[in-house]
Amino acid sequence: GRYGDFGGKYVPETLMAPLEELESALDEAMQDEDFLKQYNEELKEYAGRPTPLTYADKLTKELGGAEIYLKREDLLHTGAHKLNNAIGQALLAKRMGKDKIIAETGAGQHGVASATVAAKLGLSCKVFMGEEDIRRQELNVFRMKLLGAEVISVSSGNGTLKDATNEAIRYWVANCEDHFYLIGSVVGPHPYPRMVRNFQRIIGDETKEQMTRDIDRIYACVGGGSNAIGMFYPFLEDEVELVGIEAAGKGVDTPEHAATLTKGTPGVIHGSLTYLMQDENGQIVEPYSISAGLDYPGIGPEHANLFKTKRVRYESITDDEALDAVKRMSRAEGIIPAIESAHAIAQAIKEAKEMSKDQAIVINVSGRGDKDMATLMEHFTEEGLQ
Amino acid sequence: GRYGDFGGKYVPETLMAPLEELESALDEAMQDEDFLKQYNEELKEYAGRPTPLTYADKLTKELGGAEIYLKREDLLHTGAHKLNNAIGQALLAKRMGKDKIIAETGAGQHGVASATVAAKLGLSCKVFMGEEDIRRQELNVFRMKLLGAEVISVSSGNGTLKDATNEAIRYWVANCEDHFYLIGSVVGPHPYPRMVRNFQRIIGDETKEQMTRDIDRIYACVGGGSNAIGMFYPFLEDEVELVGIEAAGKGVDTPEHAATLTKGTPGVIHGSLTYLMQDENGQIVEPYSISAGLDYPGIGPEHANLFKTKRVRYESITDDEALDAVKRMSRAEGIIPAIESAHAIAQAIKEAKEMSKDQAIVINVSGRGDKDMATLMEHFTEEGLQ
Amino acid sequence: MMKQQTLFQGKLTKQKDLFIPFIVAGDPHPDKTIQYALRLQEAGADVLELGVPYSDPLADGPVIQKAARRALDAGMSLRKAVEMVPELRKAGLNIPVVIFTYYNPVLQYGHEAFIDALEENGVEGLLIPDLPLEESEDLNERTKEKDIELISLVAPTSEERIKRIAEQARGFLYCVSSLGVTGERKEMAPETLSFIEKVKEHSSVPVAVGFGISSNDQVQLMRKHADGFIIGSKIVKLIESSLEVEKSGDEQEGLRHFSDEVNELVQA
Amino acid sequence: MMKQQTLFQGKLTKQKDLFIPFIVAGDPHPDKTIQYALRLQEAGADVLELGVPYSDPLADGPVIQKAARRALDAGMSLRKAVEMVPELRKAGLNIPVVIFTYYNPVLQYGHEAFIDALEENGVEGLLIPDLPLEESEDLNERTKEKDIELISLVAPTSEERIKRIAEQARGFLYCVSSLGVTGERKEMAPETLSFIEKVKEHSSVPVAVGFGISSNDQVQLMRKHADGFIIGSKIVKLIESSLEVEKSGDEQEGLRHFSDEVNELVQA
Repeated sequence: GRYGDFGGKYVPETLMAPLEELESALDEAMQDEDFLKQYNEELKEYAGRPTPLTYADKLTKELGGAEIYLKREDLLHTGAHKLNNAIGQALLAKRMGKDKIIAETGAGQHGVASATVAAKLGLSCKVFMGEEDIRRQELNVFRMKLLGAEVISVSSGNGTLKDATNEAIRYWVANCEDHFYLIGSVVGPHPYPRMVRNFQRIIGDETKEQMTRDIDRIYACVGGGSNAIGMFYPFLEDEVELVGIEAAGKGVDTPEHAATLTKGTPGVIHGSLTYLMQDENGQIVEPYSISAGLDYPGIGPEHANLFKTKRVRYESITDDEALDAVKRMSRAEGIIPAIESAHAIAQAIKEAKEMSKDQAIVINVSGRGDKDMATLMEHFTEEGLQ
Repeated sequence: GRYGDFGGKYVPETLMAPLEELESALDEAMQDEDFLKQYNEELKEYAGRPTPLTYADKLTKELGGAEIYLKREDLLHTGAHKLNNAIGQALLAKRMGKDKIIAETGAGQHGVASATVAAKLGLSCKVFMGEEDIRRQELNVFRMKLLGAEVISVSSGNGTLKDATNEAIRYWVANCEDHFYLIGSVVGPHPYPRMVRNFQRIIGDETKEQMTRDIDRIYACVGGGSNAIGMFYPFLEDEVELVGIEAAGKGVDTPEHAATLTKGTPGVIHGSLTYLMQDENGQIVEPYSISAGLDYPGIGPEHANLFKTKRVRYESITDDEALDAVKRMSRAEGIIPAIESAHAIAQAIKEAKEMSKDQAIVINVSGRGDKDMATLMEHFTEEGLQ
Repeated sequence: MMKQQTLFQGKLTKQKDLFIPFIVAGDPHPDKTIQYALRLQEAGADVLELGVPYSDPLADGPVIQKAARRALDAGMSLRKAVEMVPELRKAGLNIPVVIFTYYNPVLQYGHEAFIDALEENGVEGLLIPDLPLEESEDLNERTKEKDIELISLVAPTSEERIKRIAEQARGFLYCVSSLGVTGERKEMAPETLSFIEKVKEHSSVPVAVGFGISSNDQVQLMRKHADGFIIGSKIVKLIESSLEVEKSGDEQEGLRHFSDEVNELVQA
Repeated sequence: MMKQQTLFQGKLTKQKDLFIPFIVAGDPHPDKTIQYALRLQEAGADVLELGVPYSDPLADGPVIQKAARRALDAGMSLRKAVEMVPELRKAGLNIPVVIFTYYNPVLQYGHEAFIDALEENGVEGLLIPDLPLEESEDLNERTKEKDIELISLVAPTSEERIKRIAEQARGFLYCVSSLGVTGERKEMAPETLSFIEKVKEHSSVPVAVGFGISSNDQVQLMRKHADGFIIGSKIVKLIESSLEVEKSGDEQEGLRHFSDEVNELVQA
């Protein structure tokens, strides 16, 4: 359960046996042809895989550098890559005979994905969400309820994702015998980071199959890091540069950012040893990003290792740069990306123009921007749209 | 340009030549391998085709009747079938050397689709939208602007779709030499109904290919009727029952509905002879439906003919029935459909349970429900979601 | 081309210099329409285009849309507009009247009944702006039988259609001077004159130019180059301003104001 | 199994009937912590669990979360909590003290420096609720070297892990009586007693039961079936209510109230 120095299982004893049970169930499932077949069928016939690889011809021409390809996770059912993992874990839950799932959510994307698969597979679903996030993401809360999930308001801490995750873990501790905890990113105690990577690597596997030419660089945004690991993992052994992009918020030199690798230090969060944002006493610090999907104080332990071993280069992009990238991608390609994904786009735009025309890059468009309309409307004035 | 008694070109003389030009350009394009290849490539690599055909196993089990399959146009880029047509017409506009497109929109879905392809293909785009609709659909207005389109507020009439269409036609009359009018449904003067059908029949063609067993009935909602024609057309010669569902609004016995075929009479609207909702003096009457995509006072002329020849059966579904179907589909399958599509779902639910288990039906889920969240939130109380 | 005699039943003694004003029947109410029609006749109108208000007038700009709205609110309809013609006659109107209506109300009326009504009420002409040649066969036959002129339009985009339309034209040929809907235009495109020439070449009936004529300068130009001119939006605007004058004075003053303005607009 | 002598440096004269209260260091401020600790000793506490407040306490319920919040707001930290122990001694506390802390602050402190600090400040035990056996090797070694007891936990889910954990247990074995986080529970599941039996079978150190003990009835039950009982949330609640009493009276009255309530809770 380690990635170099990182990972592990830093959890209350109560969870150790459930995690062991989960690990062996996962190992069995990943060897089971029927399970993999069902997973792949749901992805294809329900979720809409394969997602296209779109050549961004206008953006490529505008920048005049490397050819730019977009992996279109924004077209997946429920609007982001999150569903790949939710389907995988929910099928596993069912296989383990657990018909109650719990999930944490920040902006609500993983909550919606969890509520969706719960509906589809006939499981009950409780989603833990910070009370502040519930206020900010009214629409996604309604969506989860419409899908039949129960949304549980978390008032501890600042009422955001970190606290919702704490509370989900606490609930799981109390109910681990018949509940399956469906974590939304490559975080948490072993075997979660590995499991979520297993269920997200379809992104990179497909990309490999779809690309008809060599790729020089791949870009993906990193909050917890599931879309990035999903994209990077199948390329780790290949000669391709991998770039993960964190949220620099209002700037990595201000206190308001979520650039965990750039500015954080190793520590334990949500059961895993990784990089995180903390004060000198080891108290976890609340991160900030305009993108609700990136403002997580930790990061998946595999990313921590890829950072330390320098296999992946990590950069950071500010709120403003990301918002500009939303507008640019919308106008160049008719694709309104999620603000999360726009972080990867912004970095790619910076670099693509410096690259030569015979090079090629892939950007993982991890989700669509529909969920961000309120934020974007607040930001872009009438003149900003001229 | 006729479908039985219906169709034709009832337009000012100024538009006759542009329509003839369009017709011959369309005929040429549809014979041109390169054009068709480009159209199909954009659908696949940009828009996300083929869309899945999902077996709704839980809904099927709940109802205990025919097997239910869902054609997933909700997974198409921008969230509805509208893009199929917008891509086709925009490619044609480009082929004709017209780099300015205009479009009408009601709820904004076709406007967003038009703005999207305009961005993608490098065309300028003006979207005509009623001022009342602009007020109601603030989010889609912003989306279009973000995509770089100009949204033109129409204050004539009641400021809704009918008036936006009138105004788009007027603008086209004045600017037909260098503008391409991208109509969003199988309405308008010849050759629009045929052209839009050509660009939407991919829905039915794919369904035919994807179904591994016989289909007994197919359901699709009908406003202007493009998703329905797209689904039905490839099946017209087959032994399968086709059911189009109109919006009964608050009931077909009230003045507030949009059930054009059920309650309308033949007449001319937007250049085409078809059924429409009108008073005894031939003045067009404002329709009503909770679904902004269905409250159009006319209907595609081919539907008028399919209705008169009885090849397609047309039914109507009230607001309340459609809303119930949204909830039911969300909870049974984890798919939140557009309220438009929910009309088709509601009718299918009524009928599927009366059918035998060895029969099969397909419902065209023409769009996703994300755009309808505000309406749904208004409707469903906290108890309604228990 | 030498213009043939039209069927305007002898009421039209000239084939040139035709002043054809357009008003919306019932704007702002039926009695007023009669007053304005008479004033236009006084001002030298040769043919009156009596517009039937419609909910969805595709070919009209905002001025006529608004007039149609006023007339619809006053209860006007195709039937009532046609039945207004005998009243116009009674009040002294003797120039030919052309009913201008969109097609849908005609369809609802029924072709036969409608043409019968035109005949019974002594209407000389019919103009349907959204019924192009290709869709007008039946009405063309029926109007011919009843000696009613079905007026055709040609537009700058008509190109090779011009010849076909012009050769079949009856009454007068409505030449749309520029692209777009009805409404005032500040300037007249230079192509317009060559377009009018081309139309005149093929037309066997007088060629009247409309869409956008709103100043005496433009009227002068049309007197010189075309066989007639149609003024719609500008006349409707003058009605609007006469109604404004009425508000602050009396009805007669409003009508006097209307007459003065029309005279100034069309003076030779 | 006969229990072995623990390393609580002779301060712990008994191996049964252990009363182990938990308080949060610095709740609501450091001076008060000393007062409560002394009152708990008076009430018969055998070991004091001194909790270090943490921003993200995964194993704690709302009562202790709130206490941690109060303590953090008062500036408490792992370092200060450890440094508070000599002050507790000075004030008269002589029972063994176990520092209860989540792992991340320890990691930031540094294993070596932290264990040195525990030794220097005379801390007898350490309990890290999110550091299971598998992750505790280094700290296990280091604490052994310094004669500090690293307390282990077993839970109802531990099953085959029970034996492994119990055999390595030091100081006392913290037996989590039920699933879930800390906090009062009205009832005790019937499985709990058989679970405790099983744990006792394998444990070479006293087995103390915690999580949810909040009434004298439960205390009686634990006195009978386990070697000790840990009370956390309930004690923290009694602190809260003593603070309420203080508001309407004086500090002594609040502390008296606290003592009375604790005595009532743990009386034999």
